[in-house]
Formats: sequence, structure tokens, C-alpha cells
Amino acid sequence: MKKIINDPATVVADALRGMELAHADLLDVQYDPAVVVRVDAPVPRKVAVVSGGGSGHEPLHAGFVGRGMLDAACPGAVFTSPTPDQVLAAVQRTNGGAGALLIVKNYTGDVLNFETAAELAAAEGIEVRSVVVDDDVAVKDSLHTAGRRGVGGTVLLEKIVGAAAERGVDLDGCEALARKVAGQVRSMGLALAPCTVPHAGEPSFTLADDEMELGIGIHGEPGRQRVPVRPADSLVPALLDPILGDLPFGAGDRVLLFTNGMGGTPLLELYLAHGIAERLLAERGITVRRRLVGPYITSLEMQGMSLTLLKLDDELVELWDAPVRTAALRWGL
Amino acid sequence: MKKIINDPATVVADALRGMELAHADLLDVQYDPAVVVRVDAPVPRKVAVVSGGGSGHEPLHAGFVGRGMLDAACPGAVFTSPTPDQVLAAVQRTNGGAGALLIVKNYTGDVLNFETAAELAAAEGIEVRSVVVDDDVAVKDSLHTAGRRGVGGTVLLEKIVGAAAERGVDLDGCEALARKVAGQVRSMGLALAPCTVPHAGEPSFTLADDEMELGIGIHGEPGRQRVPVRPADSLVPALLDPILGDLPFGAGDRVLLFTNGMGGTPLLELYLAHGIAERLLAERGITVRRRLVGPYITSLEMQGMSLTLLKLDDELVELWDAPVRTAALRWGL
Amino acid sequence: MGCTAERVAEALRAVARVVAEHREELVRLDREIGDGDHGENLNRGFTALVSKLDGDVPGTPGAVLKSAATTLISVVGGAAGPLYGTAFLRAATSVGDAAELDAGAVAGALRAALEGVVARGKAAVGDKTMVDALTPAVAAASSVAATGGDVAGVLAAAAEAAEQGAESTVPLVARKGRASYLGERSAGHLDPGARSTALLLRTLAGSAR
Amino acid sequence: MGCTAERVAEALRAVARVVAEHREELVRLDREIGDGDHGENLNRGFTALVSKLDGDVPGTPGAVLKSAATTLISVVGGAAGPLYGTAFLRAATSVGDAAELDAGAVAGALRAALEGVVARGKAAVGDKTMVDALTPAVAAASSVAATGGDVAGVLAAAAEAAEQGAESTVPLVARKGRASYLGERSAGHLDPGARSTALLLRTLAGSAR
Ligand SMILES: Nc1ncnc2c1ncn2[C@@H]1O[C@H](COP(=O)(O)OP(=O)(O)O)[C@@H](O)[C@H]1O
Ligand SMILES: Nc1ncnc2c1ncn2[C@@H]1O[C@H](COP(=O)(O)OP(=O)(O)O)[C@@H](O)[C@H]1O
Ligand SMILES: [Mg+2]
Ligand SMILES: [Mg+2]
Ligand SMILES: [Mg+2]
Ligand SMILES: [Mg+2]
Repeated sequence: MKKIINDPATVVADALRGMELAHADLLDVQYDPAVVVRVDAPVPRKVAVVSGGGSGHEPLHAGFVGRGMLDAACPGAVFTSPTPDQVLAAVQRTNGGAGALLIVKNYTGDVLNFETAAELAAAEGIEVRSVVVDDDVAVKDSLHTAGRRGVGGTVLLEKIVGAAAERGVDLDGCEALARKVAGQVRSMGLALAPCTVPHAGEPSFTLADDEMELGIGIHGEPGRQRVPVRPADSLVPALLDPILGDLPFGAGDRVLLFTNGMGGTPLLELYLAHGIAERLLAERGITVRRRLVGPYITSLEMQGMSLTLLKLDDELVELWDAPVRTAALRWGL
Repeated sequence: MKKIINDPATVVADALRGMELAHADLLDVQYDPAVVVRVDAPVPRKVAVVSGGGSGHEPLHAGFVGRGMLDAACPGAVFTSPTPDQVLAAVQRTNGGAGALLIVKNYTGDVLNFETAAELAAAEGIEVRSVVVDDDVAVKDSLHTAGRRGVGGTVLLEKIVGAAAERGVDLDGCEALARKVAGQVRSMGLALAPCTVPHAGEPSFTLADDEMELGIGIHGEPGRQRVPVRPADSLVPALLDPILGDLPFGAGDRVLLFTNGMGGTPLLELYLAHGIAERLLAERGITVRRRLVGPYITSLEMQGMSLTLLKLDDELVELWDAPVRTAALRWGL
Repeated sequence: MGCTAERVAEALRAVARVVAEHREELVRLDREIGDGDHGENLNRGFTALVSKLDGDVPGTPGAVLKSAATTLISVVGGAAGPLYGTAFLRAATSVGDAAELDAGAVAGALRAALEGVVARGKAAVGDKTMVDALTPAVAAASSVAATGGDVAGVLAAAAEAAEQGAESTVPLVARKGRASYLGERSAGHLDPGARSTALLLRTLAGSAR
Repeated sequence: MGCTAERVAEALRAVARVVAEHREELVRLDREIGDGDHGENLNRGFTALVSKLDGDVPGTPGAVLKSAATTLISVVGGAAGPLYGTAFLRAATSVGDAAELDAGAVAGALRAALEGVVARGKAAVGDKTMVDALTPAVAAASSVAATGGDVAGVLAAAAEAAEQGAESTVPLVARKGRASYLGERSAGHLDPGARSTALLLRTLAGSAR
């Protein structure tokens, strides 16, 4: 394992130290328990938008802390959901009197830890709501699974709900908006090469030279299908078709297309894939009104990509365009 | 080789198509010869700031086209400097009557092709100046080399000179500023794992499981020294010390610290390394006034990083802070 | 002799050693059908618990179990943190403030732990989780306790049953937790949480001898 | 018989075939001490040149050479584009608008090409570049031409000398181009540009027979 780290056990805290120095104008870092909060928290009378999850997906979530997006992020150990202490501390630090909305990716660990934190916060008299994101169409949502995973849709939801909270929308409104976004966003990913978790020291999975993993998760969890590698022209539909069929998306829909890199895939390839996806959507009569291209929800150095499609209406377009000022997404400010 | 591409021969044009769709609000793409120009080019009476180089270093340069930075970028084939036709077309498309400044990374191919383009533009009566960036301290600048390579300093120079041009600084002023920045910026990089050029199909070099390449270039050119991998605490000084000793930088200096990822290194590791570099600079009495952390000048999926240090004064700080609106760097707009 | 606070603390220290020894094995099992952190997570939690016990051992078995619960909840994270944390919390509640635990109390604590895990995680036997190890362990413990066995006997039976229960997860297709994403491909692998549960109970049994 | 425009065009088509055949070899050589694109770059350029010649073959050898020059300059990029482009441009100028080239004209064109490469790239013999192949080639060509050799003889001598010159780059430490960044580590490798120059001249010689 080759990594720019000192000790696998301290890697998250060590990285937070660099983040704190790099973005002192945007965020404050607290180490025990680990919480990243926007520098002007708590913002009086604003709903606190709080998220978090295992580390190793940067810039998610800490890179989205700041005006117009998250009030706080709780970075767990690498690929390990944060503890209730972290989430509770985040809520305490950012609650400006209007309560807190917790954005939770649908993994058993995340759901359980955020659930406990929500109970603890409620016991302190802080009003808390939770919204679970489960946009990964690669996973069957059935009695036979833990349900769909939360992946790329999380980034879009955090941006949009963050914009609403910044405008003063109340907790009910933020929660309803979050559920609306979660309900109309779908994603799917693939991996060409695995990542290596620092404390594990070995790749999370192995792929033959001509294989890729279709439906990969963002924790190096194996996907549902291992298939031969193929040209981009046939690989992009392998991600897009299951997404389109799921919601479903259809002719006349207006969407945000998010072409995400898993961490180790060059931007050149992401743009190439993005171009193909736009063409395929146009062929189906779907209008791409907004786009995001880049590595925003990653899996360490994994090579691969994911596509996320969000059905838009004017409200969502306007909130997407609203000013945001974070380490990883910034416009209008 | 596993890549999200169709045909190695068309990879650059295919990626440009995606870029054009993703950033239609920022840039226009022309395909033959390949040139990416800001959407409102030419800007009357503004110096046109033009750069370019081989592709595979994204977001450099096309990701920096837009208000406050580049007027045009010329993307060559992967790792191959662009042709004079491209550069000439870029100058023609962006010249607003105040002439053009060409920002050239110091590689034989880039220097020769831009040189020819400058002659052709001059023959058309367009005033053109060229500034060569050669900030890589890993290469000895002597009669026995092609001189130092242009690496991370290019990003900073493009931002700062772009800001000056946007404010209406004339060609003489832009050229002088570019030379000033080039004179006080230094960089060095390392690789933990190689990249694979699409048309080559095999990794550009091989490293043993416990080796890294110190002083790597951004084209997978082997570095000057192959050394055992080490913890971040001793790896960061291996990059920083040669930089500090070179200009030299010393106590009392104010600097911009740019911690750059080579494309395949997780942001987590970059922040970790950034934190160490900031600590080392503080120990030496050097004040970090601005920072940039992320993959901004990459080498496809290469794993590794580079550090760039720019000596700042108030003029440079102000130009760095000036608004910029490009695909990859954006603030204030 | 019943089980004092000091002995419970000793047993948990032993668990920490065993978890450390098996850290890599648990990571490997989790890498196969999960995300490769189970051993690391538990090791982080039990290491923190040992530090806490080194500072101060609470006065009753219940208080020791409660201290373990809060430490695991606040340090482990992931699925295992809340699940093991809840297990210890319910066990602590079940034993109340008794100064020593007899066989019945231990069996009751195990049952409470299982109920806690099920309440939080909603898994049933056959879902390929720690519940597949804990459920037969509770049944075995109860029957030994009901037939007059001592604490060591109860825990030995629980450990034995948990090991078999863990092994039984190998052919199963996961329906809960991260492994469920794999569908059919999860079959053929030992569930890491079931394995850690078996390790934990085997260590407790060893400490009780 | 002298060298007509048609024969020059034929020779360049042959060069394109040889470059395509050696594309991977040149990429590999460039990967070892450069950035792995030399074969790809030349192949792109000569492929474009063949397309252009398929459309229309200019009327004089000089015009064919000039067409090659502008195509290489506008398609190849990298170091090789301007260097080979300048070589062909200077060669074109040197032969003027003669309808056929004799041995002296060919030797003179080669000398002009070398001068162009040196003017652009500033490399000297021993710097481990294409100059190491081209310089001895020009000397050999001149002496054959001076002693009454024909075009085929001139080019055969040039090819022979270029091949030896290319081989001579193996032990050298590069002082120009990308390989110079490697310092001592560049020794022990054949320079890709010297190799392509030798291939080109050998092909021209073959076409002239
Ligand atoms: N819903 C559940 N009920 C009971 N046990 C579960 C459940 N989900 C997961 N587990 C257990 O947790 C183990 C994984 O723990 P761990 O790797 O620490 O968490 P994570 O899956 O969050 O990485 C699984 O092997 C399984 O035994
Ligand atoms: N200054 C120079 N003078 C002459 N030849 C040079 C010079 N620099 C490089 N070359 C030649 O160019 C070759 C490399 O060409 P190529 O790989 O196409 O360009 P690049 O180095 O830009 O990738 C080298 O092998 C060498 O022979
Ligand atoms: Mg986990
Ligand atoms: Mg090149
Ligand atoms: Mg796990
Ligand atoms: Mg090359």
C-alpha cells in the first residue's frame, strides 16, 4: 500500500488539520469528537443542515460545509459512519434555534448512528429531522437488502437543501424539500480499479485486467455484476439505462446530470463520459438543464465513475443556482 | 489498460465535446484545430491570455478558461504539445486589439510550437509576447538539460496574469507580471504509481511496491531519483526542502502554498500533506497567506502530488483574490 | 463464585486482546462482503474501553457493562458500534445493580443483548448477521442456566453455539447490512459480525473458567 | 534517373507505412526516457500527409517536401513536429523548384534539413537526439555525392550512417529534450528521435533503389 499518510489510525484527524489550515475562512474543525462546522455557526434562526459519513469520500461531506450548503459535517473513520457523539456535537454547535436537518446516506451504520444522535439531540430539546438518501439503483430495494445505498444524489440534495435553509426556509420546509429531492434522484456507478483502505492495507477487491465492476458502491463494496470492460459508448448506457428506467425519467423531463469521478479517474475521461451521457439523454428527449462534472463523492483512489440524474423543476433549478461558498462547490459568492 | 474512452485517437476531441456541453456558459470549443475559448471572446481592448499544452493534465488548461483567467487554451494530443495552428487560431479568436500573451510551459515541444505560432501571429500583425514557466526544481537548469519543466507554477501564473488582464493591464504590464511570477515560483512533485497514456496502452513507468519516484514530471517522465516510500512526515520535506533552498524562500517571506494532486491521489491525502507542509513552513518563519489544495495540474490517473510555493507581495495577493470564473477555479463571480 | 465487576472488566480486557489479535482476520472477512473495516472498528472501540477501565473500574457488573456500551457507541461507529453498543446497554440494564452475576443473570443479560440488537437492526436468523451467532448462543445459555449450570457453563455453551451459528452464515445470502448489496454473491463467506460475536463469547467463556 | 515529385511522394508514402509499422517501437523507446508519444505523433503526422498526397501531389519535389513540412508542423505537435517540420521546410527551400533532384540536390537537401533542426533545437552531436543520426547521415551523403554517387547511393550511405548514429545514442546521457530530465538515467537507451530519423532515411533509400 502506497499512501501519503503517517499512521492509518490518525489519517482522518491528520487530514482535518490540513483542511482546517487550507480553508480557515470557511470552516472550523473540532477534533474530539471530529466535527467540521461553518465558520459563522450557529447562524441564528437558520435551520442547521448537518451531514456526515465515513471519510474517504472527499470532498463529501466536509468540502461542502459553508454558506449555502452544509452547516456541519461529521467525518467518521475511513469508510466508517460517524458516531452519535459526533453528530450530536455537530447539531449542538450549529443549531441556531430553528432545529437541525440530518442528511443520512442509507447504510445500516449511518442510519443507526444518526438515529441515536437524533434521539440524544431531541432529549436536549433540539428539534431534529432526518432524511435518508437512497438513490443507488444498483441495489434492489427489497426486503432482501438493507435498501438502496445513498450515493451521488447526496451531493445534489445537500446543495439544494442548503440553499433553502440559507434563505430561511423552516425545518418543515427543508425536510419536505429534502424528501422531494431524495424522491427524484437516481444514481449508478462502476469501478475499473479498486481502492485501498489505509487500515486494511490491501485493495478492497480485485479485478482482472479486462474486468469492471458494475453497480459499485462508494466503499469498495463489490457491485452486483462483474463484466468485461467495454468502450465508453457502451459503458455509459450501462449506467444510464438502469437510472432512466427506475424513476422513470422520460421524454420532456428536465434534469440535472451529475457525472462523478470515483477519485482515481482522470477528468478527461469524465468529460468524455459526460458528453456521451448528454447525447443519450438528448436522444430520449430529456433536457439537461444543469450539470456537475468532477470527483465530488469519491472512494479514495478508486478508478471509476457514477452518473446521477435529478429531475428538475423551476424551484430546484433556482435553488441549485443559488450562491454557495464551500471548499468544493462555489459560485455566486 | 482500463479507461473510459472509445478510441485513443479521438480521446481529446471526445472529451472536449463533454466539456463544451458541461460548461456552455463559460466556453466555446472549436475542433479543427482544437481550441477552447471563453464564451465572450474576443474581449475588446483586453490582452488575450492564451496557454495550452498536451492534454491529460486536466483541469489545466481548458478548465481555467473564463473570466479572470485564460482567454483560450490549446489542448494538444495526450501529453503532446499543441501545434502552431492551434495556438494561432486561439490568438486570432481572442485578440481584442491589445495583443496576446502566450503562457508556455518549458518543454522543447511546447516552446517550439508556441514560437512558430508567435511568428505566424506577428506576421498577421497581432502583437504577441511569450512567457516560459520553468518552476520545477527537480530538474537542474543547466547546459546539460532542456532546462526546468513548467509545472504547478503555471496554474498560479495563469490566475494572476489573467486577473491583471481582466483589469485592463496592457501587454507590457501583463508580460512583466508574468515574468515576475515565473521568477518567484518553485515546485516539485513525486509519484507513487504511474499513469497510462491511452495510445501507449501501458504504464509510463513501473515502480516496485515499496518505491516512489521523486521529482516526477507531469508527463510520467521518470523523475531524478527512485527512493523507498516513506511516511508523509518525511515525504513532504523531501518536496519542500529543495523548493525552499532554491529561490531561496526564508523567514519573513509570505507565500502561496499550492498542494496539488497528480490525478489519482485522494483529497484526504492531499489535505494531510498540506497540513504537514503548512507546519513546516511555520517552523521556518514563512507565512502562508493563500493556499490552493486539489488536483489542478494532473498527469492522468497518476498517484502522487506536488508542492508549489509562490512568494507573495500585496499586488500578487490582490490579483490572486480577484474574481475568477472558470470550470475549475471560481470565486467572487 | 458469581461474576463481580472486576471479573467482568477482566473479561472485557481479554476480549480487547482477542479482538486485536483477530483484527486483520475480521478486516479480511469484511473486505470480502463488506467494506473492510469491522476488525478496525472493534479494535478501536475495545482499545478505548481498556483505557477507560485502566482509569477506573465501576463498582457493579452492570456499571461496567454500561461503560462498555457508551464507549463502544461513541468510538466504534459503523453498524457494529450501535449494535454492540446497544447489546451491552441492554445487558447492563438487565443485570441492574447486582454486585455479582449468577448464571441466570448472565443468560438473561445475553437475551437482553440479543433483543437489543434485533430492536436496532431488525435482522432475523438467516439474514447473515451477528444475530445468527447470538440467537443460538442465547438459547444455549438459557437452557444451561435453567438446568442449574454455572456462569462458566452458561458462557461455554453460548460460545459453542455462537461458533456454530457463525459458521452457519457461510452459505447464506445476506439480507441485512452491507453484504446484502451483493445478493447471491454474498454466499460462501463468513459474516464478520457473526465471527466477532463468536470470538467475544468464546473469550468471555474462557475468562469465566 | 533523377528524383521526380511523384517519386518523392511515393517515398513519403513508404515512410508513412514504416512509421505505422514502428509506431509501437517508437512509443516504447519514448516511454523509457520520454513521455511515450513519439511513435503516435509521427504516425498521426504521416497518416495525415498520405491523405493529403492522396488528394493531390504537387508538381515539383520541392513542393511535395513543403507540403510534408506544413502537414507535419500542423498535425504532429510535440518536439518532433516542429523539428521534422523545419527539416522538411528547409529541404524544400534547398531544392527550389527543380523538376527532378540529382544526387547533389538530395545531399544538399539533407544538409539543409540538418541545419534547420539545429537552428530550431540547438542540439549538438552527443546530446542524444535526432541530430546524432542526421549529422553523420549528412556527412556520408555529401561525400558520396561529391564522389559521383547517384541518388540511391547517397541515400543508402545516409541511411547506413544514420543507423550507426542512432545506435551511438544508446550510451549517451541526454542533454536536450525530455530525456535530459533523467540525467544519468537516460544512458543505456536508444533515442526515439534518432531511431525515427534512421528509419526515415532507410525507407527513403529503399524507395530510391
Ligand atoms: N441490521 C443488522 N442487524 C444485525 N447485525 C448487522 C446488521 N447490519 C450489519 N450487521 C452486522 O454488522 C457487521 C458489519 O459491521 P461493520 O463492518 O463494523 O459495519 P459497517 O457495515 O458499517 O462497515 C456485519 O458483519 C453484520 O454481522
Ligand atoms: N532540442 C532538440 N533538438 C533535436 N532533437 C530533439 C530536441 N529535443 C527533442 N528532440 C528529439 O525529439 C524526440 C522526441 O520527440 P517526441 O516524443 O515526438 O516529442 P516530445 O518530447 O515533445 O514528446 C527525441 O527523441 C529527440 O530525438
Ligand atoms: Mg464501514
Ligand atoms: Mg510529448
Ligand atoms: Mg464494515
Ligand atoms: Mg515524446
